[in-house]
Amino acid sequence: MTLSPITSMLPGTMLASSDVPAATIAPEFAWLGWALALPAISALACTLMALCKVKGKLPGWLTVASLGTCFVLILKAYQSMPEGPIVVPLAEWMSFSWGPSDFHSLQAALELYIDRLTIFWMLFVSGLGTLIALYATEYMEHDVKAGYARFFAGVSIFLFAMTALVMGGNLLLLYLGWEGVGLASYMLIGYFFTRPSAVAAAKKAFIVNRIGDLGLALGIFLTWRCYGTIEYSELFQIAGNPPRDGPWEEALIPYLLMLGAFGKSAQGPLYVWLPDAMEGPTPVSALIHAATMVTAGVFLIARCYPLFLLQPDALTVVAWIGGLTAFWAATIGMAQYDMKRVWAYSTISQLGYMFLGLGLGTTFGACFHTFTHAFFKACLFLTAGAVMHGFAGQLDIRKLSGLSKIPGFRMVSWFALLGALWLAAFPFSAAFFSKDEILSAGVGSDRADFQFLGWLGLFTAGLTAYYTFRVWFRAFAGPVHFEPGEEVHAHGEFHPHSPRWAMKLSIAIIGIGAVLAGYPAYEAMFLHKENWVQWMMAGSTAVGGAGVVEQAADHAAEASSGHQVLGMSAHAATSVAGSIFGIGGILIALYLHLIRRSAADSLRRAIQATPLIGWIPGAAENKWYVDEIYNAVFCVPLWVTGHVLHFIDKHILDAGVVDGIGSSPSLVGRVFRPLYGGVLQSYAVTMAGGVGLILAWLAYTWLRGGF
Amino acid sequence: MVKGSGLRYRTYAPILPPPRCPRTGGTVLVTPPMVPIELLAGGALGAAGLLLILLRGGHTVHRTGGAIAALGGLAILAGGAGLGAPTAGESGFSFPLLVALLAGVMSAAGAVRVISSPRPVLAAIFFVLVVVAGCMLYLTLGAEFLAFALVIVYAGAILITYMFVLMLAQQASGDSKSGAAEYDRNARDPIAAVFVGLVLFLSIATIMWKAVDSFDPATTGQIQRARAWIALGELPKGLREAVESVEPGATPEAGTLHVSAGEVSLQVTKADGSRGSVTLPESSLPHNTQTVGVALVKQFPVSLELAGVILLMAMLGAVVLARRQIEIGDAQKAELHARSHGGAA
Amino acid sequence: MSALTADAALIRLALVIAALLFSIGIAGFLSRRNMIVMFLCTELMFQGAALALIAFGKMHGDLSGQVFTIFILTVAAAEAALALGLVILLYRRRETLNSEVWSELKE
Amino acid sequence: MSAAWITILLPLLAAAVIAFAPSKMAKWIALAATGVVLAATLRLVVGFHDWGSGDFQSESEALRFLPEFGISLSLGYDSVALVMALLNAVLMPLCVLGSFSAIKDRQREYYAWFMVLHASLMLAFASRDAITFYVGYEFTLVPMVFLIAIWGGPERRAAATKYFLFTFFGSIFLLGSLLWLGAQMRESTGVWNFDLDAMIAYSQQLPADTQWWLFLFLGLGFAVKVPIFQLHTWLPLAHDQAPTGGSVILAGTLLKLGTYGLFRIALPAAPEGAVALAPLWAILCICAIVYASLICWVQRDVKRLVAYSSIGHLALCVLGLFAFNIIGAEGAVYYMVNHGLSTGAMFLCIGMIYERYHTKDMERLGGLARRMPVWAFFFGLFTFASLGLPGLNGFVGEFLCLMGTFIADAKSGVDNYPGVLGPNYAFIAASGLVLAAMYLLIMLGKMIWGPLREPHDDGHHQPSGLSVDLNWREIGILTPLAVLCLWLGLAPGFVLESLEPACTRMLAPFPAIVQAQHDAVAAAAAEAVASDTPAAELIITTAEASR
Repeated sequence: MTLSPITSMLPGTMLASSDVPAATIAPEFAWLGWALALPAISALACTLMALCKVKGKLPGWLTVASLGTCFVLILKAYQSMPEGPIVVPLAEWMSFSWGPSDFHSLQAALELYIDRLTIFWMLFVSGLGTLIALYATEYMEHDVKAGYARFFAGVSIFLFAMTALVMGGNLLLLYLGWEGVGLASYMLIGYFFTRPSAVAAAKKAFIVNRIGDLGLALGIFLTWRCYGTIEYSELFQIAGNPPRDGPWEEALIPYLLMLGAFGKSAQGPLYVWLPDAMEGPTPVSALIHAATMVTAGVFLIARCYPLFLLQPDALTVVAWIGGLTAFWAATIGMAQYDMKRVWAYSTISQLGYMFLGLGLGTTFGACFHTFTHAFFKACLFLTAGAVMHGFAGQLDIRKLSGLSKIPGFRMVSWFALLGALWLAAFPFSAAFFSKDEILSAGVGSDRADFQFLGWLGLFTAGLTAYYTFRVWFRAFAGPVHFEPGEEVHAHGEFHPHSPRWAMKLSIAIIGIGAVLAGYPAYEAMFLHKENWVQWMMAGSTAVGGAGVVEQAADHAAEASSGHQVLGMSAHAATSVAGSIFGIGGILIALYLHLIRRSAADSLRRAIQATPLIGWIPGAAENKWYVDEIYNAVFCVPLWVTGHVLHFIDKHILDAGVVDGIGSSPSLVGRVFRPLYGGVLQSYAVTMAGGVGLILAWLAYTWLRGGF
Repeated sequence: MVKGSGLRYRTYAPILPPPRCPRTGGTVLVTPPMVPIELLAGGALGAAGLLLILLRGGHTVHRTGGAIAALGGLAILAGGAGLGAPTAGESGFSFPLLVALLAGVMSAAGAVRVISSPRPVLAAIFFVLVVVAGCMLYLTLGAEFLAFALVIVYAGAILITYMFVLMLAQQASGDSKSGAAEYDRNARDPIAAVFVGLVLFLSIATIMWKAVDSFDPATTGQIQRARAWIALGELPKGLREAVESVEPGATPEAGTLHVSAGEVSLQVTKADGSRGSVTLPESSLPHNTQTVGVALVKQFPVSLELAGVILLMAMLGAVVLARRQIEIGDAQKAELHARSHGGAA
Repeated sequence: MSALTADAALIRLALVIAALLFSIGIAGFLSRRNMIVMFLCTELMFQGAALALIAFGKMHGDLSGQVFTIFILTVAAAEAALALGLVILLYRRRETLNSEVWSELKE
Repeated sequence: MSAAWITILLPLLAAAVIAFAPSKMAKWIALAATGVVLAATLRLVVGFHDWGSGDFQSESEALRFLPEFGISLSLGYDSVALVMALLNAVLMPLCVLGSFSAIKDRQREYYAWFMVLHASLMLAFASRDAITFYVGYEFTLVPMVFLIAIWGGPERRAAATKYFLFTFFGSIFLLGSLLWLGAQMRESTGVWNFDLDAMIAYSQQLPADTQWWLFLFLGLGFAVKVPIFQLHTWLPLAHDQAPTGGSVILAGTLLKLGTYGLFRIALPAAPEGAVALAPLWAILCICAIVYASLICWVQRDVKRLVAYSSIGHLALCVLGLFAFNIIGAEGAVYYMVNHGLSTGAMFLCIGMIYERYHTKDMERLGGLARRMPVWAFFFGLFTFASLGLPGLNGFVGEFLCLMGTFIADAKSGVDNYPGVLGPNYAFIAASGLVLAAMYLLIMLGKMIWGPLREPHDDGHHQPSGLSVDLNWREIGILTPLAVLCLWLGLAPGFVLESLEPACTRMLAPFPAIVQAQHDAVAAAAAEAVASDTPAAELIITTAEASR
C-alpha cells in the first residue's frame, strides 16, 4: 500500500484502511530458527565456560560472533521476506486437544511469526546487541578472571529470550521470552553480586517484572478463553469476532496485557525498578535497560494492537499512563546527580512518550521513537560507560567537569553531545521527528484529554532538554576537574585511561546509527517518499486488526483529525512548539550549568527558602520518596503478615492445636494415674466404682424391663 | 448479572452435603432410669454432706455444715422410705415404724460418724451405736434371735477385739497424746470415695426400693405362718406342748400336721387311746428363735458345720499370726531371767 | 390392712438403711487411711448386707435370710480376728496404721 | 519374571543383603540396586505399549494371596503410575549417592531402610489392588520414621513422632473408607474384590450423598499426605529434621503419594463428592499458596523455607486436579514430576551445604557464589525452575494448572470439560507467582549473592573432608537433575502426550456430573428468582457475598 506522506501522518486513516493479512505457513524459512538457536548455543557455551572457569576473552568473542550472525540472518530475512506475515513452524512445545473445535485445543508450538514489525524490531535488537557485546568485550576486560563468561552468558540468554519474545509465534512463546529477559536482566543487574545494592536491585527488578508478568499470564489465559487460541496467526484473524465468552472477560484482556507491558517497560506505578537497575554494568544498561528489553512493552502492545483497538478505553488508559510517566520521570531526572540515573529516568520518560503514542493510536510514531531512542540512548549510555570506565566508576556530575578537554575523551564527549541533542529532540534530529509524530497526534486531537497530554508532552520535552544538557554542560563542558570513583586500583596519581578501539568503534557506529535513524523522516519530509518505518509498520499487526476497523475508526478519528492548531496544521504547530521548548530548555541549562554554575545553587537555595515549595528540590532528589512509600505500603505489611502467620503456624496451629491433640491421651492418663499408685484403696476405688457402674447398668436395664 | 449470580452461588453451595444426606447424630433418645426422687435428693444431699465432712477433716464449720446436710439427706431418705408407704392407705403409721425410723436414722448417723471421726476409738464406739441401732431394726423386723445375737457377737466380741488392737497400736505410737494422727485427720481422695458410694447406694437402693413394690403382705403373711407351723411340726417337744395346751394327755402322731389356709390340725391319740384330730390355736405358733433354730439344724446343717470350721480356722490363723510376732528383746530376756532368779533367791 | 402397709414401709426403710450402711461403709473404706478404721468400715458393710438379708427375709416370709445372717456374723468374727492380727503384724513392721505406706502393689 | 517385580523385590533383597554385608559395602550395594531398579523401570517404559489407551497395562499375573478376601498382588501401570515410578527410580540412586559422605554412622541400617522405602514406594505406584496399594502407601512410614529418628537433626524424635502420628491419622480414614467400599461391594456382588478398577467402577454407581461422605474420608486420608492447608504442620518439621536423602524422597516422591492417590483413587471413586467438595478444596489450596508463601518469606532456615514452599506448590498441583479438565489434570501430574525434580534437587543442594558448614541458617550463610560458584549455579538453576521460569520444567506444570483452573467453570472455553472453579480462583492462585518469586529470590540473594558470610566455627577447614566447591560426585548427582529440568521444560510434548489418555480416562465421569449440577443450580436459581421466594433472596445474597 502506498500512502502520501501527509495522510501517512494521520494514524486514523492508517488504522481505518489497514488490516492484518492472513499469515502463510512458510517452512522454507526454517533457517530463521538459527536466530533463536545461536544465542541459545552461545549461552550454553558461556555457561559451561563460566563453570569451567575459562580465563580469556573467548566467551566474549563467541557471543559477538553468534549475535553478529543473528543480525546477518535478520538482514537476510529482511530482504527475502514476502509481503504478508509468515509463520515458521519449528517444533512442538505444548499441545492439547480434547475436542473438535478450536476451543477444544491449546496449541503452543515453537514457531516463529514473522511480519515487518518482527523484522523491524529484530533489526535493532540484534544489531545493537552485537555492537554492545563488542563494546563489552573491552569494557568488561578487567574482570576477565572473575565473571567475564558469566556476563556474556547473561547477554546471550538475553538475546535468546528477546528473540523468542519478538519472533515467537504465540503468546506463550512471548511469555517465555518475557520471563527470559527478566532472568537475564536479573543476572546482569546482579552481576557485581558482592554489592548488596546490586543484589537488591536485581531482586527488585525481577519481582516488579513478575507483577507485570502475572498480568501478562492472566491476559494470555483470558485470550485463550475468549478466542480459543493464543497463536497470532489465528488470533488476529478472529479478533473482533464476537467472543465466545462474557463481555467482561474480553474487556479485561488489554488491561492485563497492559499490566505486563508496564512492568517490562517501567511505566506507571511499576517504573521503580529501572533506576536501580543501573547497578548493572554499563553495557547492560545500554542494551537491556535502554535500547531493547524495556521496549518489549511497546512491542507487546504493538503486536496485540488489534486486541487493544477492541477496547478504545484501554488505549486511553495507555495514553494517560504514558504521558504522566513521561512527565513524572522527567521531574525526577532533573534533580539527579548520577549520570546513569539521569539517563535511566530519561529512558522511563522516553518510554512514556512511546506509550503515549500507542495510546493516541499512532503506533507508527511509537515504534519510530523506539527506533531512534534505541540508538541515541545506547549512545548516551555507552559514552557514560566510557567515562565510568575511565574514571574508576565516577559518574557524579558534581565531581566531573570539562571532560571534553581531556585527551582521549574528546570523541566520547562529542558523541555524548550528539546523544544529548537527540534526546533533547533538537530540531531536525531524528528524535525530533519521532517525538513530533506522537505529540502532534495528541495536540491535534479533538479530545480535550488527548490535547492536554500532547501539551504536557511538549512541556516534558522542554524539561528533557533541560536535564539532558544539565548533565552534558556539567560533565563534559566547563573547566577541567575530576575525582576518581571508588574503584580506583592504582595508588598515587590517578590517570584516567581512555577507551580503546572496541569501545570507540561501537560508540561511533551507534552514534552514526543515531544520525541515520532520522533518515526515514528526512526522506518523508523532503523527498516525499513513504517513511520507511511506517512502511515497516504497515501490514503488520501494529496498525489494526480484522473486524476492528469500525471501532478503530472513531477512536482514531477523535484521536487525530488533523485540524488547525494555532493557525497551522497540528504537525507544524507541534514542531514549532517542540523546538521552542527544546531550545528553551537547553538555554536554561546553558545558563545555569555552564555560564554561571553558582546560579543553579543559589536558585536551589532560593527555592528551598520559599515556604510552600521549599520541599520540592529535596523530594525530587529523593525520587519523590516513591520507593519509601512502596516499602511502607506493600513490603512492610506483607512482611509483618508473614511473621504473624509464621507465629500462628508454629505456636498456635502446631504447638497448640496439633500437639494439644497429640498429648490428650497422656492427659487422660494423668487423670487416672493416682488410682494405680500401688495403694490398696486406690485399687479398691476402681473396683468398687466398676461394681457400682455394673450395678447401675443392671438396675437401669432391669427397670427398663430389660433382661 | 443474574447469570453470574447463579454461577457464583453454585460454586459455594455444594460444599454442604447434598440434601439427601442421612441425618447423623440422631441417636435414640434415652429415657432416664426412674430413680425415686427421694433417693436422688436424699442421696445427693447426704453425699454432699458426707463429702463436706470428709473433705477437710477437723474443720468445724465444714463438719457442722456437712453434718446438717447429711442429716437432712438422711431425713429425706428415711422419711421417704418409711412414711411414703407404697399403698398409702389410711395411715401407714405404726409404733414399730416409729422405732424403726429412729433406729435407722441412728444407725446411719452412727455410720457416718464411724467413717468421719478422726479418732479410731471414737469410730469404734460409734460402731457400737450402729450395731445397737441395727439390733433395734432387727427387732422391728421380727428377728429377735438375730437382734440379740448381733449385739452379743459384735458389741461383746468383735468390738472389744478392735479396742484391744487400737490400744496396742495407738499407745505404741504416741498418737493419742497429740490428738489424732495425720492419716486419721485427713481422708484420702474423699471425692472419689463418696462418688463411688453414691453410685452404689443409688443403684442398690433403687433396685431394692422397686423390689418392695412387688411385696404382697397378705400372701406373705400366710406363707410365713404356714412355714412357722411346719417348723412346729419339726419340733416334737413344742408340738407335744401345743397339743397338751389344747387336749391334755393327748400325744401327737408324727407327720400328721396338716396346715390349711383356715386352720392347723393334726392327728392325735388321746389319753384314752382313741385317735382324733386337734386344731391348734394361734397362741401355739412357734416364735422366731424356734423357727430359726429349726432352719439351722434341719435345713442348713452342713452350712452350720462349715461356719464352725471357719471360726476354728480363724482362731488358728489368729493364733499363728499373733505368735509369730512375739519377739522379746534381749533386755527383756535378761530382766525376766533376773526376776526368776530373784524369785528363786 | 394398715399393719400390712406399715410392714411394707418398714421393709423399705430397712432396705434403704441397709443400702446406706453399705455405701457409707464403702465410702469409708475408700477414704479412711487408718487400717483399723478401714476394717470397721468393712464391718459396716457387713451390717448393711445383714440388714438387707433380714429385711428381704421378712418380705418373702422365709428364714433363710436370717440363717444367712448368722453365717455373716461368723464370717465377720473370723475376719475381724484374722484382719486385726494382720493389722498388728503390719503395724509392727512400719510402726504406723497408715495404709498408704503399704504400696508394694505398685508394679 | 517381569521388570515390575524386579523394581519391588530387588530393593527388598538388597536390604536383606545390606543388613548382613560389611559396613563399607553397604552404600555400593544400595547404589547398584537402585541402578538396576532404574534400568528395570526404563525397561518398563520401553515395553509400555498402552500409551494410546489410558488403561492399565498389566505387568504381572495377579498373585492372589488372600483369595477369600479378594486381595491380590497384581502389578500394572498406566502412564501416570509409570511416570511416577520413573521419577522415584530416578531420584533414588541420586539420594544414595548424596548420602555417601553425609551418613557416617550405622550405614548398613541407613541404606537398608532406604531400600525398604524404595520397595514400598514402587509397590504403591505399581499395585492395582486397593489393599496392596494401601500396604505400600502405609509402609513407607516405617522406613521414613527410622530415617528421620536415627539420622535426623536435633529434634528428630519429635519430628519422627509427629510425622508418623499425623500421617497415620490420615491413613486410618483412607483404610476405613477402602474397607467400607469393599464391604459394600461384597454386599452387592457377594464376593470380596479389592481390585481398584472394579472398586472405582462400583463406587461410581453409589448415590451422591454416599459419594460425598466417601470423598470426604478418602480425601482426608490423602490430604494429610499432600499436605493440604491446616494439615501441613508435620511437613516443615519432618523436612527440616530428616537427613538429606530422606528429605529428597519425602519431597520428591512421598508427598506425591497423596496427590497420586487423589488422582488414582479419590477422584475417580467418588466423582460426585469430588465435584461437591471441589470449591472447599480449592479454597484451601488458595489459602495454602498465599499462607505458605508469606511464611517462606520470613524463614531463616533455608531447608524449612523449601519445605514450606513445597506446601504452596503442591497446593497449586491439587488445584489443577480439581479443575476437572484435561489441562488441569495433565498439568497436575506434570507438576508432580517437576516438583519432585526441582525440590528434590534443592534439598540435595542444601544438604551439600549442610555437610560443609553444618548450618542451614541464612543469617549465618551467604554470598556462597564467591566460594562455590558451581554449587551456586546449580542452586540458582533449581530455584528458578521451582519458581516457574519458562523454559524450565516448573513453568509447564504451573502454567497448565493455573490455566486449567482458570477455564474451569460453566461458561469456560472447555465446553466438554465444565468445572466448578474458574477465574476467581485462578486470579488469587496466580498471585503465588509473584510471592514465590519474592521469597525464592530473597533466599537466593541471601544464600549465593551478597558478601561472603560463613559460620565462624568451621568456616574454612572442612571437617567433612569435602572440597570447597562441589566435587565430581556431587556434580554427577546434580547434573542429571539439571538436564531433566531443562529438557522437561523445553520439550514437555512427549510426556504430556503420554499422560493424556490416562487423564482422559480419569476425567471420564466428571463432565456429565458437573453439567448436571450446573443445570440443577441454574434451574433452581431461575425459578427462585422468578417466584420471589426467600430462596431467591438467599441465592442473591449468596451471590453478593461470594462476589
